[in-house]
Amino acid sequence: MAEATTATRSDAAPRAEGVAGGKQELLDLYRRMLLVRRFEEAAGRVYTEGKIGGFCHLYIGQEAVGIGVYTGLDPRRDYLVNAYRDHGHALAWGSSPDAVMAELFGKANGLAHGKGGSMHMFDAARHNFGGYGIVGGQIPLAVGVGFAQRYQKKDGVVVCLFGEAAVNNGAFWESLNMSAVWKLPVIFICENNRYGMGTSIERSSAVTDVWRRACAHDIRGELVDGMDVLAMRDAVARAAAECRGEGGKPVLLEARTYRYRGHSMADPATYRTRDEVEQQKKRDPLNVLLEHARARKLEIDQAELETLEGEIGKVVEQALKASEEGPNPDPSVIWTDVYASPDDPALHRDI
Amino acid sequence: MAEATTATRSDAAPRAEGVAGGKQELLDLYRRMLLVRRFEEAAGRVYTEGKIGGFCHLYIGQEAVGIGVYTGLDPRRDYLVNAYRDHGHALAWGSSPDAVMAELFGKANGLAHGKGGSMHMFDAARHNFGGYGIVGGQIPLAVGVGFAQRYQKKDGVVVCLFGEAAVNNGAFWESLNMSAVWKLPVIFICENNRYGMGTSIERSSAVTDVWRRACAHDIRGELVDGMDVLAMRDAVARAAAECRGEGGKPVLLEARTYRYRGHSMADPATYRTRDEVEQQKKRDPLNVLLEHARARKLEIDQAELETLEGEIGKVVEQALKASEEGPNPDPSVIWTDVYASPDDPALHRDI
Amino acid sequence: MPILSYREALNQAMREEMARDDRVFLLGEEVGQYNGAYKVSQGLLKEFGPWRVVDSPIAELGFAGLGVGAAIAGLRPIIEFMTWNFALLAYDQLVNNAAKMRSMSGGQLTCPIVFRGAQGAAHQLASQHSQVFENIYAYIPGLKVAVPATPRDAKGLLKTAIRDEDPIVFMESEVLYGSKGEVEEGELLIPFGQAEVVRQGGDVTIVAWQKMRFVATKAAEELAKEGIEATVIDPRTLRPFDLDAVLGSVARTHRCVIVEEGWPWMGSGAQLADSIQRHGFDDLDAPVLRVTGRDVPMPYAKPLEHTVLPTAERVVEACKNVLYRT
Amino acid sequence: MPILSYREALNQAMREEMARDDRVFLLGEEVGQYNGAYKVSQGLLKEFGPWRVVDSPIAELGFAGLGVGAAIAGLRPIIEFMTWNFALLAYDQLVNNAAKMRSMSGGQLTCPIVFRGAQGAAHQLASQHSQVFENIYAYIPGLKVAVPATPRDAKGLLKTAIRDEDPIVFMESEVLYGSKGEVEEGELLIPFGQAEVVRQGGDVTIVAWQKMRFVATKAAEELAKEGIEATVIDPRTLRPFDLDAVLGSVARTHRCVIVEEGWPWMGSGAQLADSIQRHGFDDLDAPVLRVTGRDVPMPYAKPLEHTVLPTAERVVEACKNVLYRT
Ligand SMILES: Cc1ncc(C[n+]2csc(CCOP(=O)(O)OP(=O)(O)O)c2C)c(N)n1
Ligand SMILES: Cc1ncc(C[n+]2csc(CCOP(=O)(O)OP(=O)(O)O)c2C)c(N)n1
Ligand SMILES: [Mg+2]
Ligand SMILES: [Mg+2]
Repeated sequence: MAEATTATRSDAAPRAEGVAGGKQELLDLYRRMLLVRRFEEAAGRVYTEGKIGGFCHLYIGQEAVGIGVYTGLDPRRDYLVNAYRDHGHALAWGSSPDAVMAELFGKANGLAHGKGGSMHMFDAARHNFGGYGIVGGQIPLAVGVGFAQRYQKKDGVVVCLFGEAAVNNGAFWESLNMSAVWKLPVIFICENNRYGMGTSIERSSAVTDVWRRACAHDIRGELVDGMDVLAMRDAVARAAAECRGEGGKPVLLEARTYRYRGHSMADPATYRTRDEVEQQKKRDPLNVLLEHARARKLEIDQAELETLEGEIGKVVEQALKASEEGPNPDPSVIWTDVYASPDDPALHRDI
Repeated sequence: MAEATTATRSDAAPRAEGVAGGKQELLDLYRRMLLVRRFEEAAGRVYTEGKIGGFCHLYIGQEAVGIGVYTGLDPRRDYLVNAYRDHGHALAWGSSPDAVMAELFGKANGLAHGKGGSMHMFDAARHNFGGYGIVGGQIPLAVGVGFAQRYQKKDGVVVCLFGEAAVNNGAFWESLNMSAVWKLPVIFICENNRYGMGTSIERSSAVTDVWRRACAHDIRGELVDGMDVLAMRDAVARAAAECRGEGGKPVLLEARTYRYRGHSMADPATYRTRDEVEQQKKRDPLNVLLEHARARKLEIDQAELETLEGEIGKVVEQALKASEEGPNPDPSVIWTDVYASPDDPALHRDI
Repeated sequence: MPILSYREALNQAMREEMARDDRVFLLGEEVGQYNGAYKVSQGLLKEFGPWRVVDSPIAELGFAGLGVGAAIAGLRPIIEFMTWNFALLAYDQLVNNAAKMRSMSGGQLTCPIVFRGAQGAAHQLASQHSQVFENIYAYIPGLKVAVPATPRDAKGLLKTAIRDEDPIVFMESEVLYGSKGEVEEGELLIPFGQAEVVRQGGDVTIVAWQKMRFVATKAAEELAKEGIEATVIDPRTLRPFDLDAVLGSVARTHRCVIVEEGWPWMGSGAQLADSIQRHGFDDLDAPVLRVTGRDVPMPYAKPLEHTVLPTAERVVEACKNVLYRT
Repeated sequence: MPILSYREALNQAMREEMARDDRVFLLGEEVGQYNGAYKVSQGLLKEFGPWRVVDSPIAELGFAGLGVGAAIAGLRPIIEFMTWNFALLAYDQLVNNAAKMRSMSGGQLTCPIVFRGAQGAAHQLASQHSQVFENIYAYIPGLKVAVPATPRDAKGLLKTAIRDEDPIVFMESEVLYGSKGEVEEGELLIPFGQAEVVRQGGDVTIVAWQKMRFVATKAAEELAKEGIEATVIDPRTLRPFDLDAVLGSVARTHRCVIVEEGWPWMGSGAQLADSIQRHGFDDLDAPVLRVTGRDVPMPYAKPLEHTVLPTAERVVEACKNVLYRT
């Protein structure tokens, strides 16, 4: 009963019936997702060659979420706050593939000059306010960015991404309540890829419909098909319209998606069957989009696909090249960007 | 819809129709509540005389919750984990008023030998596992005590008390989820006295029906009249039956109650009107019980009340006397009970 | 010069900075309608309204993170923790987000934010409410830590903190809120990392801050009666720390005692002792000694609390020890 | 004697103690079905079942508190933090509940619990995942802190920890999990507060633990080539700390260098330097020096990470400094 006014399963899911785009638009979405796919494949490849260090969480399989989020928003006034599975979102928000890849390589031409690495992709100029590595730790930050929108009487919206395993962390709940109390323009988007590292949602959560948790804070929850970029885009656009500007309330979206690879490059993913993975791959976000095109009689043909592949292949090649060739950061930069000034006496440069 | 299976407002509230007790039973409940009332009044008095230090949070007005909780459980096998507003619960669970008052006085004959004070009333032998001062910090402990019941294949139930302002803290949510996932025998009881210090629940919480928050974890939530000791007792007994033993699930109860005094002795409570307080006092838990008796034709008459007052008066007098006369703890005891041994080399006794 | 309480001085600092810069706002538990649990924000809600003086739910982790988010989005938050005991719940946000924002974003985002609130023992608040945590913040590169003792320092350091471009941990003292002293009207900016020499004396250097500054001063007066003259230095900030001031004094006195309210093992004083022995090795005629709170969770009872906290007597004794006058 | 990896040694300690005492259980993220994020709990779920090897949600604050609750109710929990970086979220539960339980209950409740997990930099995990927090736990009365370096110490200290009646902070090293060494089969209990002298030499005392023990040993070998003989002492636990062992060595060598991975300001080494200068003042011919991680959030890039972490070269240099051979 009360649920009807709080967490409502979107009847629109699992297929989006949003504003039909022309072919150019579909091609554009395809191209964006393909860039992420090929970029991540390349990153995975060079990781195994030892060119990338640290933890590396690939986004393969989840592309429709990232591209749907970006295309559902207005990036001139809206903001992104993200978890560590962040290469795809960084690309989506327009960061140069060269700079994202160079960051993975730890090079000085990387997005954060090699200081952040895989888990911390920031591109402030493009309103990407970063990837964060502590599960749930980014969620309150998004509330703060949302608070700043209202405070400054701007009409920006903040989108906050997190995994389905993050919703068991207190930070999530505290954030939902605060944003609801103060009516902040935050779209909380759970990328439910069914596993937090090796633990399936069934084993970690009493309620496995993440969208339903919105009921505890009287905000709207919605389930979205995270394999369908159009559904994602439209749901995000609706949510943005709903929370934008004064009086708007936060929204919780659950994007059902799947990661094809292990949790990180170090994870062989033995906790799930090959069968499960193959089953999931059948609804690959790229194919789902092609089907949409077909259904709309806007079929993207083989030649077009090949052109796109060629184009994207070059972009990724170039990113790898820029990263291979990029300079290592100079050791002296360890002292910069700790405080506003490297000469701040708060910094103990000799001890 | 889903709500019906998750958080259900108890239709029994606001008046309990539980097993009618005989007059002796009602007298007993009255006496228990009266002890808390008079004890707290005395504590408040001597606090203003400077005999008690620190923060002192009185329980006046909330007695029906404390006594209802205790009498709804089986204290031989059940456990209490509490917040800092804990004098009343300690008395309810059978701690000697002398020892509780002496603890407030910081005397060696106090419950914790003067180490704990007002906020930390422990009586382990009586299954009172303590009062804790960090808002929400006790909630995960209760989950652990509940975990131990299942682990040890015991059939004890743990009751966890907290204020309505504590439910905005992440610890609450993490605890609810864990206890629901593992089906632990924990009764979460929110003493909703409408204020967290000076902030009314309307200003701090998006959802002001605390019991409804249970929906987020698929556990049963219930609203209980916290001014009615019989309603409390019966609701707790039902909840205990529900979560006791294997297969039982946790329950969230919201007890609507009210504190007559300020948040602590230091709080003049100017954030609410005198009128509001007077209005609330009309449903005083002691009077509500007398009405119950009357309705059941078991009226407790003036003479009986006076006898009870006299009895309780003496108990409280004696508690004050024992506390005044109790010895101060010896300074050397600062070194005990830090580690198992005061000679543990982990303890730095000289630096 | 006007006489203000420490509380009023903090209030004035916030009021002035909020009037000066409308990006500055205050958020925390009971800061608005209640005017602050310790009345530090008295009148601010009325003056600046509910978007600039915000009562928050009891969600330290969440609202600390909110502050960090607001800071990277261009505001200058002041986040009040009712006390620093509760801030342990938010430690992750201060360490993993606030302190690292500038660095892990490669300098793209900055985090100008002040976290402030009371620390230390007050009167019988028992173990969970009587703690000193300066060191766990001063340990973290990216943070700065202030520990003002006087109303003047409270105002001057807080104004500096609010204008700083980096995250600040600003620790006040509950028992000092009512203490009074002269405070300049208007613009008063005390730089971080500049100690105050509270008292001059040639025999021994005592380093002490916040509450302990007064314990040290009392000890110095006692010592003076016995012909021992102590210099008392209040560093005022623990990161940055004015080591030069201390070393300069030690070069004259050749002896040093550090007084701190916190626990002994790994407490702030250990670092100061380390720095002094390292850089002042040849100046020292005796080991650096520390007088600290006792190594126990704070008990509730008054006589026990008294036994745990540093006293002037213990400081006097330590000074005599380093002077080999025992 | 069997050769085990550090990881296997920890696994063996838990397996033996769980077999010995059925109150002991392990709870944490991925400890069960996944066999541990770092495979430390390999096989334990299979052997002991899901009530004794429990996969928890990502809720550090909550499950640390659950552990404390289970401990006061008579169990002996081992709570695994995937790494200590994430434990900052649970710091409140360790400090305000675990460490104070015995004291604030006046001795009525005890809290025998082990919190364990990996700490420190591994390979390019960047700023949020490469931290050392020994000092913030060792500061707290009521806690004990172990920092084993070898497989043997890992096993022997963990078994002792599990049997201890007080809460233990047990910090492992991610990069050491694969390292191998001899470990006694069965009963092996290494007491807390007993240092190991890793190497004997009369010229300088180097104190170093966990990863840094190996950096120190390497430095000692380098020094030996130049005719300088170093004693290397691994304290193995930081609270309690075997000060006698260090002072004994310093009395012979008159010089001391401390090597630690963490940040310099207020790091653990500061306390050790303080204790050494205080109790070994007359023995010291030079100030105690420290080699620490650099005072910055850990950057991701490999050459930067290398620049931040202590190296044998820097230890050699510090030793030469205290020997005035530069
Ligand atoms: C507070 C915290 N605990 C544990 C970890 C280790 N960890 C990193 S990712 C992860 C799983 C998170 O899963 P989910 O939130 O579903 O995101 P996904 O990786 O599936 O995108 C864990 C346990 C962490 N980074 N932070
Ligand atoms: C984590 C934390 N934050 C803040 C405080 C200070 N504080 C003590 S009680 C309280 C209000 C709690 O209200 P509620 O939970 O409703 O309990 P009540 O006092 O009404 O019984 C606050 C803010 C605290 N003790 N712990
Ligand atoms: Mg996931
Ligand atoms: Mg309340």
